[in-house]
Amino acid sequence: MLLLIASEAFFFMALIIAYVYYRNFTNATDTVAKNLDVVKTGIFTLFLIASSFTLIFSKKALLNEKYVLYKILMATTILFGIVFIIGQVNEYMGLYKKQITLSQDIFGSSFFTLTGFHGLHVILGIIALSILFGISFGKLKIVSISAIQGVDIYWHFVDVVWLFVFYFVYINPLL
Amino acid sequence: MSLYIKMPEENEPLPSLKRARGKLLWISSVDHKQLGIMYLWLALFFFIIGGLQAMIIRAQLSWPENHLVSPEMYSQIFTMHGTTMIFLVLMPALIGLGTYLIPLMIGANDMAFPRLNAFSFWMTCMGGVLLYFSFLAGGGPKAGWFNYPPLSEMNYTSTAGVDYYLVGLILTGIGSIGAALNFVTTVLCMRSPEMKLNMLPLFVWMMFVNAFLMLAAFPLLNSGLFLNLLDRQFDAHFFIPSSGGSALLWQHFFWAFGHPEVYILALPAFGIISEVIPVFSRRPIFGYKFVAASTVAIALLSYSVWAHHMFTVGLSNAVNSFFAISSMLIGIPTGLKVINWIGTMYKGSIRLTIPMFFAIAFLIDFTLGGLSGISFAIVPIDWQLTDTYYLVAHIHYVFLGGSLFGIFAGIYYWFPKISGRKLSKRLGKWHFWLFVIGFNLTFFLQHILGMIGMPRRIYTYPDLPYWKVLNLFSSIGAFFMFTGMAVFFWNIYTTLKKPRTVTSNPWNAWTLEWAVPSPPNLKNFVEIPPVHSRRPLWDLDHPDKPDKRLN
Amino acid sequence: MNVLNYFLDASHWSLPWLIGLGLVFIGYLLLLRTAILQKVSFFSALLFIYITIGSPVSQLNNFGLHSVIMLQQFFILMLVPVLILKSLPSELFKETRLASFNFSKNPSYAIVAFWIIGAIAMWGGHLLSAAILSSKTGVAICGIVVSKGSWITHIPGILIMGLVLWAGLIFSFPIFHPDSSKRLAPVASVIYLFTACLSCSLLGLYVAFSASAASAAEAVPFFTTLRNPIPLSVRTDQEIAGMIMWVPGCIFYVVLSMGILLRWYNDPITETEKNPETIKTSTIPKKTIQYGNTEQI
Amino acid sequence: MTLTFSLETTNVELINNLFIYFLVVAAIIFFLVVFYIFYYLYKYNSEKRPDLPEQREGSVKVEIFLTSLATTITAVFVYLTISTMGKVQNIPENPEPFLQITGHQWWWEAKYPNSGVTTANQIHIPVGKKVLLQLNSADVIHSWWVPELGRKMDMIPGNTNYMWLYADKEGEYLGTCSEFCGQAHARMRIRVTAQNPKDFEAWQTQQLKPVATSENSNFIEGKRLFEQKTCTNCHAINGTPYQANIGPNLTHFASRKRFLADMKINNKENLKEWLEDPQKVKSGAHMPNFIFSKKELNALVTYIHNLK
Repeated sequence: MLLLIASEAFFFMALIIAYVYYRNFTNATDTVAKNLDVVKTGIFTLFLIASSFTLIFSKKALLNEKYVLYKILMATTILFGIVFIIGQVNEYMGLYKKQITLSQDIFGSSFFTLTGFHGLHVILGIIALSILFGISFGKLKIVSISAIQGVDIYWHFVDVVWLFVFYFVYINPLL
Repeated sequence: MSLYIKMPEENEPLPSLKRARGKLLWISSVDHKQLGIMYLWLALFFFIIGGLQAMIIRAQLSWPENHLVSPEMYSQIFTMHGTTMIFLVLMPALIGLGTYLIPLMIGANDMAFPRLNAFSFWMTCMGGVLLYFSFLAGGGPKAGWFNYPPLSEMNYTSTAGVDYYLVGLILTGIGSIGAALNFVTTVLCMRSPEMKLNMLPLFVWMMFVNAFLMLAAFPLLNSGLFLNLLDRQFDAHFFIPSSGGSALLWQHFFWAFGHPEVYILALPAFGIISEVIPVFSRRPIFGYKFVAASTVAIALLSYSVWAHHMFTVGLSNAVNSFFAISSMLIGIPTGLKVINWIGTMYKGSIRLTIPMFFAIAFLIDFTLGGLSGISFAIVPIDWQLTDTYYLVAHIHYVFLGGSLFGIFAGIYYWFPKISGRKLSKRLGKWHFWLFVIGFNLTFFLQHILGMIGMPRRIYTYPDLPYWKVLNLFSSIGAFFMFTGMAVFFWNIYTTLKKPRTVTSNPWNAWTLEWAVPSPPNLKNFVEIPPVHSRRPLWDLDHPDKPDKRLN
Repeated sequence: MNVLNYFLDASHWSLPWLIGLGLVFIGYLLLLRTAILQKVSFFSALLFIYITIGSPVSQLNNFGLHSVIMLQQFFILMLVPVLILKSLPSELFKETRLASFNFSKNPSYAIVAFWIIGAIAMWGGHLLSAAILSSKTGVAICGIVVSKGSWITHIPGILIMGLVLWAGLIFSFPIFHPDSSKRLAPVASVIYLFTACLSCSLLGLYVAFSASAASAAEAVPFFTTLRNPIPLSVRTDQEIAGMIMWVPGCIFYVVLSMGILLRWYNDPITETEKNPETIKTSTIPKKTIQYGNTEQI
Repeated sequence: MTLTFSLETTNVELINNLFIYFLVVAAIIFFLVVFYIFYYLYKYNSEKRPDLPEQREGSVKVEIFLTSLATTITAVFVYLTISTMGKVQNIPENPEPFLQITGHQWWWEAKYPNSGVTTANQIHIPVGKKVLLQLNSADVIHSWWVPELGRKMDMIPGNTNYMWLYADKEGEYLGTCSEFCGQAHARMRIRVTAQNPKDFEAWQTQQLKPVATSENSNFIEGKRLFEQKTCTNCHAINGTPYQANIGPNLTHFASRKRFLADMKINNKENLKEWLEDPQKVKSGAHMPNFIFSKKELNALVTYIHNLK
């Protein structure tokens, strides 16, 4: 799992490099950054970070065999993930209303590709978490700790990637 | 007292051919041996297609102003030739050998993730099918195997070929990442308990390092492919300079993948050679640690050399110099390997078998390819000679003289293990001589063609002095290779019809795969010989003078 | 003032530093009992420190040369710490808190923390030095603009160097722990170095490839006068800077990895000596050949 | 870092020298490798030495010696590479090109900014003068390469590259586009004519002459057709309102010896053949097939062939 993550990390690295490349090394003006709502996205970012922590605690709860706590925390994690996705969708809708799309210009292309791929990973993560959550209602003791650990690492990775994306897409243009 | 360690029973029987009858079970099999064989068949199948394409190319170029195929067809053929040979022949062949042999060589009963293994194979297969489906969907890709935008963008290539190329390569890329994941995990977790990581056979060690290379390189390619696909299908602008994109970025992505890819294809071949030469010289490899460490050096350095494919795009001298330095440095570990292989033969007792023939052809031709590679690291020479037939000659010396000869050596070497029958030595010699002579005839002349100014990827050329005769001889060489391959297929065909006669260790080799029957049973090891050095079977055969104990 | 004159000018070679470092070396010789190789490596560590902070190279800093900063960073962060760790006898660390870390036991949090300290030093040290340079000269260095004479100018360069050196020592500690049994396992340390290499590649590439954008914005004539001894254009300067961080940095790590691996291959762990009779056994149970009972190939 | 360019050594000579050094070293290495392989094959053949050889693991000394040898050779070549690079590619800070070449699918546009000459495919340079080339592309990536005049340089859309061009002898130098640029890549050849400065001046003056006129009825008919059949949408003719830059500039077309990127000799038959069916002559070319009648064809050919 760790290796898959490493491999994925390279994938995202390439996408971020593309974004940074276009931002810094070409003379095109950045239309997207001006139209982004940093504060709102910042709040949604907090949700995503919080979900990482809830996941850590839920794992601990599972290890200590506190099943109810585990379920609650897991549900919160999934909920936070969904909130984040809603935030993203909201952002996309806003941009579409302003006529900023994938095919509009180079920043449209790179913004939607980068955040889109990240969103896709978040959704995958939510699905994986939901499966774990769903299983927990049945024969929980068979859910191997390795499955939890895999999803755990994956989710943290998605979070960390988002921090980078957030920095480069949202914060960096403001500096 | 038994020397052998009992292998635990599998707790869950996995689908495979051996469990039931019927050809259909090949599809559902997750046994690493069957998947390895399927990889090899896949590679052979595409090798025929790619080879025929090569024959068309050479026929077209036999004389000036030839009109055998249209320029459009020609673009498709050379693009597909390159793509097929790299992604659908060399990759599956090497991954196939790895899949078949790694568990056997480290004393495991299967790969770490058998289902992922099957998934990887079918992804690769699917990618190949999609690539070739493009011909039915309005024409194959025709922007060269490295698919430089803007030529590969909608404005300049509107047929669907490039889209199939992109999707096909993404799939094979996913397949390769899966295989690499599997290799790493298998080597880390499934080794025989006595085998330490520094006792791995060199082939396994190189596949192991190689897997890391794949894990890091293919995502770069995939992201580039995705971006290009978005460009083509959703009107994004990544690589379209007229609307703010950058044509150079693709080159950076592609070569940041592309150069490691060269080593991804070369390292396993190095591994095969490092197994074959010691066995047939009847001496352990000269300087195991240098051969193994130089592999890691090559792997690490291969990420810092990609811009030598881009010396002519107008990077500044400062950037070019550093890339030149790192590109030349990578020649040192590679050269060290060649020296070690030759050193292994020193004071040996060399048995001239067909695998050894190919290993020697590998040594000589790969040295030539490596040396011409150094000339591309010398920037001014690169400025003059890149993108000419000199380059074509160089990559063929590396990929054929290097990887393919390695694969041939490997196939002749492990064929008894895989099928229980030895390939005919007489036919093998025919194959060897026809192929090697043809290969050198074809491609050595192309060095000269490049120097006198013939660029690559042209479908025809004017009748300039020497061009005609050199091209003609080059084509004749290609015909020799073609005949050689026909002999090879005939050899496989006739051998497979013979009964199985081979003992478990026909070459007197000393790695673990030779401890099991040929072909191995479904469960590889009922019990594993003790492993105390890098040559466990040697220690068993020569208890009076075993190797230095490493555990 | 051409390059040669500049380097030959005695006033550019700092005497106090020379004496200071000389005293340190004498102290080292007197106080510690070490092998020749360790003495050599300590001496070269001091030499590199002197080149970094005492020689004309350090003065070049004042001319706004970005590549010089990178060279200094490379020496101080990567080269010198390894040399120093190699040169110090293990007894010196016996009592310290650092030595209590046993990296072979894989305390992953400590390893990650040490790695991150290295990475922060790599990026942060570079950013900070670039900012200081920018505020000294009033021009943009690698896209970083700090107004001339801002407070940041007053951070002494030596402090940053010291911090970077400290971070470098911390970073290389898991691999060159004076007690070799407490070092990170060989394969793990190769990965440790490789990821660091990746990080320095990214930094180097960023610096090098942002150069073309930087050069477009800069007026050129100003620089040729500013960078008197070594007149490099902004673009070339920055490209060299990035490439220094990248190529020699990575190659250094690759060489280290090679060294570690070479030692590892030859290293028979003695734990199984308890069972020597297996070697003596001479009976080789030849297995009978069994064929698979179904078709294969 | 003062880099001087001496006129005695051209780029090609510098590169050739470097290549010869390389070739010598490479040949020695290759010879040694082959020699030792065959010598060992002969000497240590199992037929001669059937006994089990001594099982040695190798020698660290040999490895270290050879590695340091290789490193030394590499260092020498690094030095040679960097110094030669500096000599071949030393572009000033604010380059003022003598000649601007723009690559198109599949022809070359050449502009001489000093004199204002614009032409296509026919590239003239003065002998004995180091001229600075500016390279651009209008569509996909092309690459400029005239082997006898030195290095190649890619033409990348969105980037501007520079290189020096120097010919020390009069004559015609053949080159080619060397980056795959689409179907007619093979047909994108270069012919550089190096003339002594006097002839070059004469050529430039001739190119700057106003566009030719004639009272010939065929010529006038051809001119009318040229405008009517939308040729002017792509082709420019100086001194007229038509300044499109999609196809080659035809102002002095008849003065060119060859056309279609050095593919065909410029005579009436070839021109006619080309206008009749461009795809048949140069497959993939962007010139549309207008399906002219015989008469129209004659008129157009007369017109174009009088544009001297």
